[in-house]
Amino acid sequence: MATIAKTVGLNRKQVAWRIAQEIPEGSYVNLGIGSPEMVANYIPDGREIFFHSENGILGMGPAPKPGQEDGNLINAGKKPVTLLPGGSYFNHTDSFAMIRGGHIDICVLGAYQVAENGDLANWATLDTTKPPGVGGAMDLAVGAKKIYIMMDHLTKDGQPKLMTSCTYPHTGYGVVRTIFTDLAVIDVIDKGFVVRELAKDMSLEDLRSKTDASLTLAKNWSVLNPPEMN
Amino acid sequence: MATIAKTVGLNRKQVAWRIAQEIPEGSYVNLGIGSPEMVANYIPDGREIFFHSENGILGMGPAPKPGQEDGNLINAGKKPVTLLPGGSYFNHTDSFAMIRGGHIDICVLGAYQVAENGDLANWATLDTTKPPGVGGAMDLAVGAKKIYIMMDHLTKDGQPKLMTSCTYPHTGYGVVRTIFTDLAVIDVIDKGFVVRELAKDMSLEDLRSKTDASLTLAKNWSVLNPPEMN
Amino acid sequence: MINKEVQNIAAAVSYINDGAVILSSGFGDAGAPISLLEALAKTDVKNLTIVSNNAGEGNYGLAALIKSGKVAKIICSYPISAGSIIFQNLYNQKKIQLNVVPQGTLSERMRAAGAGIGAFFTPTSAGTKLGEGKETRIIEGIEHVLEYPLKGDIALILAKKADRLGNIIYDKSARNFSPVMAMAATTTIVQVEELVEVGEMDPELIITPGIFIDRIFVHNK
Amino acid sequence: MINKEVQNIAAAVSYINDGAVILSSGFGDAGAPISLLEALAKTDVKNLTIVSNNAGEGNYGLAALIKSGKVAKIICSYPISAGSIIFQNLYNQKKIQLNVVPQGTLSERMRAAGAGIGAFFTPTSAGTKLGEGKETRIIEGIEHVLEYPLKGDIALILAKKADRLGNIIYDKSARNFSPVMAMAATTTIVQVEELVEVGEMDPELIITPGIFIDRIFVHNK
Repeated sequence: MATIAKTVGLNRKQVAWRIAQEIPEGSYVNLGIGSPEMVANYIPDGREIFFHSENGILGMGPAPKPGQEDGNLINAGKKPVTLLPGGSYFNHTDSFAMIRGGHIDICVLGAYQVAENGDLANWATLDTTKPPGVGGAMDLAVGAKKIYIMMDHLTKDGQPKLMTSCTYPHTGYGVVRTIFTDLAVIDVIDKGFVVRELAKDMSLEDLRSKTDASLTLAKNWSVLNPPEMN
Repeated sequence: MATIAKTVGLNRKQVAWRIAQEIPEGSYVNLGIGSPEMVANYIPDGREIFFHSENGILGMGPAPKPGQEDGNLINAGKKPVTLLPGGSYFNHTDSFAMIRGGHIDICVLGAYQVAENGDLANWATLDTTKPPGVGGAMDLAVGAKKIYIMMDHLTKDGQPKLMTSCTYPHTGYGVVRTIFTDLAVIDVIDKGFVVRELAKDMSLEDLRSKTDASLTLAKNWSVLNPPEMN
Repeated sequence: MINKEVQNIAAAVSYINDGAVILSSGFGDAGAPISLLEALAKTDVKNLTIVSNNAGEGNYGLAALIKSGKVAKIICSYPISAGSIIFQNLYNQKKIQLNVVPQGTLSERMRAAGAGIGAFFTPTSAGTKLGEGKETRIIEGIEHVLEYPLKGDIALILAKKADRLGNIIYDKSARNFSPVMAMAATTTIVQVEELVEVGEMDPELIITPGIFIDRIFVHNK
Repeated sequence: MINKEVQNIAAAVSYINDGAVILSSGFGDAGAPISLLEALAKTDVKNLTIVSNNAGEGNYGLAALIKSGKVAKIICSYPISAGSIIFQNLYNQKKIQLNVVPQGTLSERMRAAGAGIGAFFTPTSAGTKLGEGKETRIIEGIEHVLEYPLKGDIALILAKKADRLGNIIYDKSARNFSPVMAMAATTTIVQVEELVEVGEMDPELIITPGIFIDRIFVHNK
């Protein structure tokens, strides 16, 4: 048997798994487009969670079996989904009333950057050659009770995404509660980053070198050690 | 056969009949509490009109047969009604969105006073010993496309109700389109009262003596001569 | 497994604080949560503010709650129904405060609370006694008043059917204020006639999704 | 007898003026009135403003209308779907104007137009690039921006079933923007799959009552 090279940190599925563990039974949850959608796959068996989609669905279920897709039943990323028993449909205005009105317990979003005071930048880069597009990101940022961020700790180019302040255009101010990266779970507390969990074989010093802001280690921090997933 | 003493003017049913003739097919109509409710009884056969009730009904039908009343199907006056085929129910917020948003073509209201500039006073008197109550009157006044007033030309005490300006608390400003009284049909045009129809045996001079504002006779005025109704 | 049903009516109206703002559904008797209101009258809560279209009739439901002396203030559109004797007597004795709000503004203010709108301009009541003291602005040539959200601590509402998740449907014009009050309160308590299985209701027909409902009391007629 | 059905698609999109503001329903393809949009592309109307969540995909529906050169401006929340090639090319050539509005604000501005609300304060976009130039106010400690109604001359929407009075029901998440756009336009034109008899729809289930609908085009698949 060949030895497999060990890399530090979680893969995308493991981060989704970690976030799923954080969601209490009975929560009303909106999952942002892209990686956050994966969180739904890892909710512990028997834990009842209600997924909201901005386009007017509550009680969204998993993707349909091949051949069972319905173009009128899609999620915010416009991918086919299903409706669970007890689910419901409503119009866009009512859907954003739920969001803006503070009825969504948890929203999991991706991000370009998060600042230590909880500021979020996830809708636009500094590239102005492409048209802008915001979708529901700003409504979710101000409306959901808790914003969780699911993102890589560094950009593909190795640049920090956790910052003293965002350099990309803001989506919302002081809205992020917790950031789940491939390397750590970090809470925003009193306008500062507090490391609650560190990936196995990851040191706080390593993490600091990958973060453009101060990091405090929580007293009761622990090792972030999800099950193997491939 | 005894001779019946002739009184000038229309009875309540005849005024309701006259207003009903004024409502074009396909109109969405809200009838205020009290006498205006009678208008629904005189819509010409075959003319399709949709009655809206502020408590969340469109397509309201007549009163049910005795014994068929349903406490969950009532009009704005809290009297039992029915729902016609093609009718629908909706919540209060949506109902007042219809009203305030200008989707109601015609609203027929009672009034204490109407001023020559179209101001309406129909929600409160000067008696402050009783608690105030407004219901949906102010929303209807500002929201409906056309406000028709159904009222006696004079108060029970013989005081004019068509005024230079309202002395009772205002419901809305410049909102009244046409006033249907027992003596005349009067349009509000360019901030003045224009008599379009006069009850049989009623002279303009008589009407002026019963009105606390200037009256102009329309060029194409006619005699208001409804069928006999008792 | 989530189950929002409470086992008895006392549990339905428990943990309501003194001074709470209570949104109470109904247009007259249609849609009024009579049993919940009467159960609340039997608790020892005090100094309540009630938001409701009317001020109760006869001596049941909201009128019974008012009679119990627990209501310090009523915010409503129409407290002058012929049967609102209990309220009107207390009002004449200056033992209860009254804030009259136009019906559409009442509903829209609760919607703003439920929908996260900070304030809104409406033409309703501009220039009238009910608009006095309010910020005004001319928009598109029409005078508007600025109205603020009306949020409840508790909503007591009536519906026809619920499932254990709190999905709800109503009966005819008894729907009226219940959906907006369910959105506008921190805790919404619904009195229903029937509890059905999850999945039994048509998802296109659910009027109030369970996200707005916290406790379900099944009232067996 | 009222009958809002039009006899063909050309009649459905007739009498639309140059410079009209068109509200076009749908979230991606779900709920988009593809046939109405393509019929509009074949008319000689010009200088349209389109309000829609997205900016069209592929070369059908809204993308076909954009390609026809009739659209001067798009107001939307998300014009950057992978398939929005036609829009993005015109945008890069500065041949079409773009106004990006947060999705919830887009919907709420149309609701304000439909509900007679003069303006409203929302926390969404406050302090961001999309809130620039807007009146702001701190309400309950939170910065809000003032947003104005977004009214359409025409709404083009999609539904599942209609009756001749214009009562409408939708299919699943294809409902999305149709109900609010139906409220917010002077003239609302609906593309439906099926026309049913008056009274056939459950009155509790009618999502958009006929009061909001002006013309019905039955699209036989």
